[in-house]
Amino acid sequence: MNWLIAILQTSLFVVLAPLLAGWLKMCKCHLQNRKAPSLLQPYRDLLKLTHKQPVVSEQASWLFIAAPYLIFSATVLAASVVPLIAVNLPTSASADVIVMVGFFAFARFFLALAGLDIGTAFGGMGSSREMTISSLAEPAMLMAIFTLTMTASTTNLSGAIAHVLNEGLILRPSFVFALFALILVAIAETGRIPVDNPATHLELTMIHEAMILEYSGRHLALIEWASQLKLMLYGVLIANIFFPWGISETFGAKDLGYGLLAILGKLALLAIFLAIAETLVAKMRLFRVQEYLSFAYLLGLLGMLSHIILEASR
Amino acid sequence: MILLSAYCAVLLSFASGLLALMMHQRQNLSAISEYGFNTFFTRNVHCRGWLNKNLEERRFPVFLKQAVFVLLGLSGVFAVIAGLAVLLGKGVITDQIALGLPWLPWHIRFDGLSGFFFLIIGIAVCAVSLYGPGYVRTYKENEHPFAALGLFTGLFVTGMLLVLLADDAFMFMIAWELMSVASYFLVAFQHENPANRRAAFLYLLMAEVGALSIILGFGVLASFSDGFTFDALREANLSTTWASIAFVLALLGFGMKAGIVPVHVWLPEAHPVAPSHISALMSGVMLKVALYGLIRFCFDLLGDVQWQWGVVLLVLGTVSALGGILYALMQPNLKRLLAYSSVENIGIIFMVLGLSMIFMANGHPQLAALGFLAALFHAFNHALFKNLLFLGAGIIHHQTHELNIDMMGGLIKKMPQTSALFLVGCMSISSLPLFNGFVSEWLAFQTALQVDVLDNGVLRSLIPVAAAALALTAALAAACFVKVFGLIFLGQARSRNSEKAHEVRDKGMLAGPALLAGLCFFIGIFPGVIIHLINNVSSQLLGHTLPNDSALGWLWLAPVSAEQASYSPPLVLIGALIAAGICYWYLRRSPLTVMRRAETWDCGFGGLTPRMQYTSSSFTMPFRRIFAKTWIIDEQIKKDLQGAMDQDVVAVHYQLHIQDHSWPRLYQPIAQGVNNLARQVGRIQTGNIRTYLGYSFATLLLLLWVIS
Amino acid sequence: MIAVYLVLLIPLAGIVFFALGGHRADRGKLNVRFNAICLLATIWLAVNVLNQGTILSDNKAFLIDPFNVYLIVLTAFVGLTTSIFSGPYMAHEKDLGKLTDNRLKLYYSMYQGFMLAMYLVLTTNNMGIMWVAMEGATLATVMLVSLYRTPESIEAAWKYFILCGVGIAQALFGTILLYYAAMQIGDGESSLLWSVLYENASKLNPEILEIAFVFMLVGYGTKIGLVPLHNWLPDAHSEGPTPMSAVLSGLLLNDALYAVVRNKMLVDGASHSHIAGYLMMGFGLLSFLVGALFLHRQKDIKRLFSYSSIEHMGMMTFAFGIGGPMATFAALLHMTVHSLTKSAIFVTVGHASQLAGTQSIDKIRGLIKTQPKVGWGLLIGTLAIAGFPPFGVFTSEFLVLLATMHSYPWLAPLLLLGIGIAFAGLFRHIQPMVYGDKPEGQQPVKANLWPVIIHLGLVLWLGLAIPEFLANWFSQATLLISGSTPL
Amino acid sequence: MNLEQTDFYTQAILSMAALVGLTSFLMLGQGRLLRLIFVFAVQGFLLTLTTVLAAYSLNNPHLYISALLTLVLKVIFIPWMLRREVLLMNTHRDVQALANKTVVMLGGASLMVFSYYVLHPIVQTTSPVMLNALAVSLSVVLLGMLLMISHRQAVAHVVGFMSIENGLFFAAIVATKGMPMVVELGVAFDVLVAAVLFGIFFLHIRTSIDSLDVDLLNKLNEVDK
Repeated sequence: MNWLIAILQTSLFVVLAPLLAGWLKMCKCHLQNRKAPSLLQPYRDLLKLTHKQPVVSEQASWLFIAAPYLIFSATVLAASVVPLIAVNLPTSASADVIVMVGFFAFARFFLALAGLDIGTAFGGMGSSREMTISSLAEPAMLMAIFTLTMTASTTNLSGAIAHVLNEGLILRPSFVFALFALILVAIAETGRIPVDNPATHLELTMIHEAMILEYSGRHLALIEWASQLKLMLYGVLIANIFFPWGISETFGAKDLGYGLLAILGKLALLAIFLAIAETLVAKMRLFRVQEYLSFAYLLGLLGMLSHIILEASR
Repeated sequence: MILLSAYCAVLLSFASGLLALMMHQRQNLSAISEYGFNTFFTRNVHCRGWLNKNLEERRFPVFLKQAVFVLLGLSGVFAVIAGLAVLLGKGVITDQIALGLPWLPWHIRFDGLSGFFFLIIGIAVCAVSLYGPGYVRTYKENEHPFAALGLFTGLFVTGMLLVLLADDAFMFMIAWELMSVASYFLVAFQHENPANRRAAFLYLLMAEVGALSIILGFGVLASFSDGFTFDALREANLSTTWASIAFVLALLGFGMKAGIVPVHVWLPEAHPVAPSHISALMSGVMLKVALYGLIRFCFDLLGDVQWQWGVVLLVLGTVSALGGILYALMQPNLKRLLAYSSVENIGIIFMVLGLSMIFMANGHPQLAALGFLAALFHAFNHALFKNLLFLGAGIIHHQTHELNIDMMGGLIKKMPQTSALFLVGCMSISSLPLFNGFVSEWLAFQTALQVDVLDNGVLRSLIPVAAAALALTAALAAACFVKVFGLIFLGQARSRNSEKAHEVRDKGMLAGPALLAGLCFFIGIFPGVIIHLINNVSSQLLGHTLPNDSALGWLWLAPVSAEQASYSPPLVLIGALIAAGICYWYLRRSPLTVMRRAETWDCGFGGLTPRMQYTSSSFTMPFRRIFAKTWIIDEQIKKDLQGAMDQDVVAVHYQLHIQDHSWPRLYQPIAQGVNNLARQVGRIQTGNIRTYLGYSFATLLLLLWVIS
Repeated sequence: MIAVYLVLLIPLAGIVFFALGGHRADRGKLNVRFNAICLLATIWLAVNVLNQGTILSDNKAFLIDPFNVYLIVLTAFVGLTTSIFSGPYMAHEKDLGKLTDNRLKLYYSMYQGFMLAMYLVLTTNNMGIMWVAMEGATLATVMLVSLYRTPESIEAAWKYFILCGVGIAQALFGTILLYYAAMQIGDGESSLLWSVLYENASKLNPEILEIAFVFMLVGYGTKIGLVPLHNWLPDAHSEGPTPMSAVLSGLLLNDALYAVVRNKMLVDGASHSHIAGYLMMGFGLLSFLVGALFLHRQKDIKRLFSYSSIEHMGMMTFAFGIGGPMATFAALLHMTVHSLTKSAIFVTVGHASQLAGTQSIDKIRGLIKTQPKVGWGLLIGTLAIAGFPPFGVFTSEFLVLLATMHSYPWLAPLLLLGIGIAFAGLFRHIQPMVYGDKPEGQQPVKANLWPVIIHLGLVLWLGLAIPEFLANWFSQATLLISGSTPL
Repeated sequence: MNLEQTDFYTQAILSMAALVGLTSFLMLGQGRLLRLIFVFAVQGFLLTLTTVLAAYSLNNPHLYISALLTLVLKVIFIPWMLRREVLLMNTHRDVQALANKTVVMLGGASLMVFSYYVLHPIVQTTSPVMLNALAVSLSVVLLGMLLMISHRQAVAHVVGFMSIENGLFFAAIVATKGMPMVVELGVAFDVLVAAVLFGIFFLHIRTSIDSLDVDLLNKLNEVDK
């Protein structure tokens, strides 16, 4: 039963991811006085891509073809770890937050390799930049997450969320720092403005898009889907860790329904904030990203220190 | 029985070395066999025919090389058996050999810790001896005599095994130096290259300094006890100050061998120039022996660890880990890169060991055992994947005659098996889930996160920072190995050599790495196997084990408690298979969407050439900018100008030299100091006999004055 | 007792034989035979001593105790192996036209003369005779140093002669003082006998003895090559024929140290100030460090190794100076392994310089590729002398270090520093010589490398395990010198 | 010490000591080789006299032999040989001006004082006469070294070397009534061989550097040029 719900939750994750992307795009369009595409447009894109005949470069090796599957499944596995509507699911026990970061690293590893596989300058450029940014983002992210896990004294996400939930509303300065750090990291990792622009194909600025330039058809669909999934995943992380209220602790249908509604609401709200931010802020130069990320790291560190000094001092 | 197999391992490796010496003794060997058959085995015609055939002029070298590696492999097998046996038997076996000083025979002690490292060495040696025969075939006998290579390989392995068995300071040092010297000769094996000679000199020099430091460390212990046996040294009753002095000396000595920043410089020089299977042993195994020495010295001989030592290890480890991987990132030479990455991994191990010490000294032996576990586990993993990668690098070098990764590319299509094995190595070392590297790194994080139990505020804030540095290290390692794999195997060939490369024909050369790759994956999925073994070590050494596998069974890894953290690699594997399977099935079901091959899109300019690809230096350019202070960067761009007013750029020359800071900061001043001092001292030898008489006269007067 | 006379008479016969024997082609082999018989005699002597303990001859002229008997055997052994090497070596030198037949005659005759002097130094019971023999050794070798008659060799020989002569004169003054001190307690002419002196050591006036010891130390120290009295040593080693360098380094220095240690035993018996030990430690450490630093600047391969001899003699002097059973044991062991290793190295060095036609380090290249045995011999020998296990030098250095740690821990870092510097100094020169491609036209030479193999084999054996009889021997000698044994 | 109270032998020994010391000083200040050799011969003769004196008064016949040896070697043979060399090589007209003669002489004088200072502990065991004799012989030894340090001619070095031997002999005779016979014969033999070797070396040095100036023998050094 528990396993079933876990699988269900994961599937829900996978299914809802394009919706979040659609909603985000919609909000952005409205903010920028453009006519918005339908909320379901991402689904249509994915469907269309899967039915197209993929064209693969002659230079490509098996790795290029295998990479999308690996990336997608790694991201799905990461998603399965994160509690969406309910905590205490068995999947989250099989892997904790560090493993989740590991899954991201796994996906990124293959994405970067795929970028290098064809042997074009763009692919290499994208891989190089992606690895740079992610290697700076990863410590910042772990710093933020460690703050939480040390508070909850567990690295299990569901355990941590349950801890916050049961503790009730306590204003922790460390959480404020951690939240901001995590948001900054999430923006960098999911390739949003101001770090990367998912809509651009201008060679000097693109990162994520540069790596997947050679993909088409179902391969492209998988990668796109995986990145939508990643966006949602970070959203859920922020929403459920810092504002866990509404998430279900039991597996009754009603509770689960409320959980679903709560997370949908929270994500919708987050997306609006993100859209506003993306509209207001301009993209940064590549080499300012390090400052941005070291700021995130600093926030994470401050969160950690304030946890140690202010909250858990003996 | 267990000890017997350990001895077998030692003797077999020694025998393999001696056998290699027979390379030029074909005549004598055949004479001996003739004599032997005539006198003893007159009837055994079959065997005789076989032997005679092998002793023929043409077949003999091949036969001998194989025989040498068979012996070496057997030694590895025995080492594995002995290691496993002693780990599972949980016993401590001691013995004495009547060698050494008259009042100090060689003391032998075989316990869990030695057993564990026996296991590491055994596996590595097995893989290497599978790989070796194919690899050494290309060496021309008159230029690179196999006798030297085989002899010193055998001695090298013998030395390492003996270090693990030693139970007194004297034998320990002998074995230790045997290991150093033998590997020195291996580094100098292809000595016609100046780089090899330089590396060998540096290596031997640092080995010597390190060994002296270790001797001094033992000396400190010995001056507080009566004797040099480890038993006596354990009894030594040291004040904290003296214990700390001993610790620092041991750290310097063992750290030098292990390659801790800033005393790591020999490592990236020496490892790349040795033959690849030797680099594999040096990087994969010898560094672990240094680690063994440190553990033996600190945890076993010194006994009461201080938390300050832990902090020292933690800081040094962090610096090494970050420094190592940042230096590795910049290297275009594959083996140099791997060597630097060894610095990184050793740094991680030291870091976790430091954590273990801190917990130990603060009275949390359970957590100390956790840290210890993580450290040993990572040591084990590093031995596996670094061996694998070096062997892979050897294959690549063997097939392309290149080590510069800017000259490779596209090998995945030419060498599919090698590339798959190498990919496993890269994934393990980048600590991606499902592979062994991840498990030990996960355990390291778990150890670091237990910081809450400590009372000391400095430690409580220092350790998380170290953990974040560990995260940065891991991410950089991933970037580094994306670069490695991407530039070597993916893309288009960047030189003629790699264009013409093909898969190795020798099955052994693939079997060795395949063994290691298989283990990497197996341990990544079932880490419990190794953890169980290490638990036996830590129960012997620290008196505590982990409470793992009680609540969740063998499937789960829950080092502290199931609530705090858990990881189940088999379930993750199943999940990944399901997810990948579903989408694969779903997407591939339609026959209409069969993949089509087409030319790469070239932005309409036409003709993508391999030179347009990213190179090592361009791949790492962002890192170079961000962490600019870490290196000494010498970047030169020269333009050849031509035409009216020198306006046309004909060619652009780009040069990039990246150097370690430790050279100009640490080593050159020392070298210069010694040279200066020598020059000053040289002035007393004036060549004038009257001056000399004056010295004699002055000495006499001085002494007479002193005496009265 | 006959053995002692045999040991002395055989080389004496050798001198006469070679001096009068006319021109013979097989002198090299005969030289080997003389030395071989002598070695047999010394072994016989050693067996006697091991069985019966200290032997004092009837007329009290000779005293053989465990300390000197082992040096006698060592001397005979190194003398033999070096003579094995010197046969083909000198023949080759003659073929090259560097030597005339007359000089070769002188060489062989003086080789035996030197051996005789060495045996006499070791066997005699009389301090005065010891001095005479020591001076005799200088006189025997001084002509050999200038054997090639090049300006440099004459310069070297002159310096050797004058410095050692003056030095040893001081030792004679010390001897006279000692004699004087001994006369104070009667006994007339026999007062110069070691056997008598040791018995009466505690009665001797310590202050006079200390002054005498200073003269002895400066005097014999010149021969040991202690800094700053060492200046003759590199010159003499580098300019003489290589077999001579081998025996100088392997034997003469040892015997001079033997003389100093004998005197130290006496001083220690008379006074309790340990001043002799401190002086030896100071000189030893200074020589050790300065010798190590000198290694870095050498351009001549034989000079290089002669400085290494200075360094090692310094180490031994230091160890004897520490006193105590372990340090003494270590020093004795070091004496043995150093002689063996250093003479082996000089053998390979001789061949290497014949190969390259020069002694200049910059011009000797690619030895391993040209003649693997010579190259490997030199390399392994250098490793051994630099104190790498499992060679015996390591064992002794290890023990010296530990003894130092035990008694004077603040000196141990200096010692280590010296070892490190010496190591770097040796290897920065050795590596380019042995490794690398061979220069155009470099041809192997005829060489007999058995001495090298035997010596290094023995050193290896001593490093791995000290055989029972040798250990007993050493510990008896240790007992004699330091008053207790490490066993 | 009261000189009047000592016997004739002691007085004679002390006078001899003074004379020997004086000859050493004379040698130290001597720039001309032939005169140097002459003074050396005189020193040798004084030594012979001392030996005879000792032999006579101590009734020690073997000292006569050593007196004879000294006479033959140090008074006749070596000076003759050196003189021959000097004349042969035509260096007898060379005058080597000592760089700072005064300093050297003063140094010599202070060496004498130093010798007394060093040997002072001997007074405890014996008469002050012995101290005087030993101190003089020590200072002869030291002055011999100083002679070698301050002079550049090889011949002067040989003279210095031999004068050191003289000092030693003096000490042996006065303090210990001569060494045992074997030793004395051995030492004499060594001196003889040394003298012969010196002769050979002069020839070699002469042929190789065309001079007997030891400062020119400086090819083997370790100093950076």
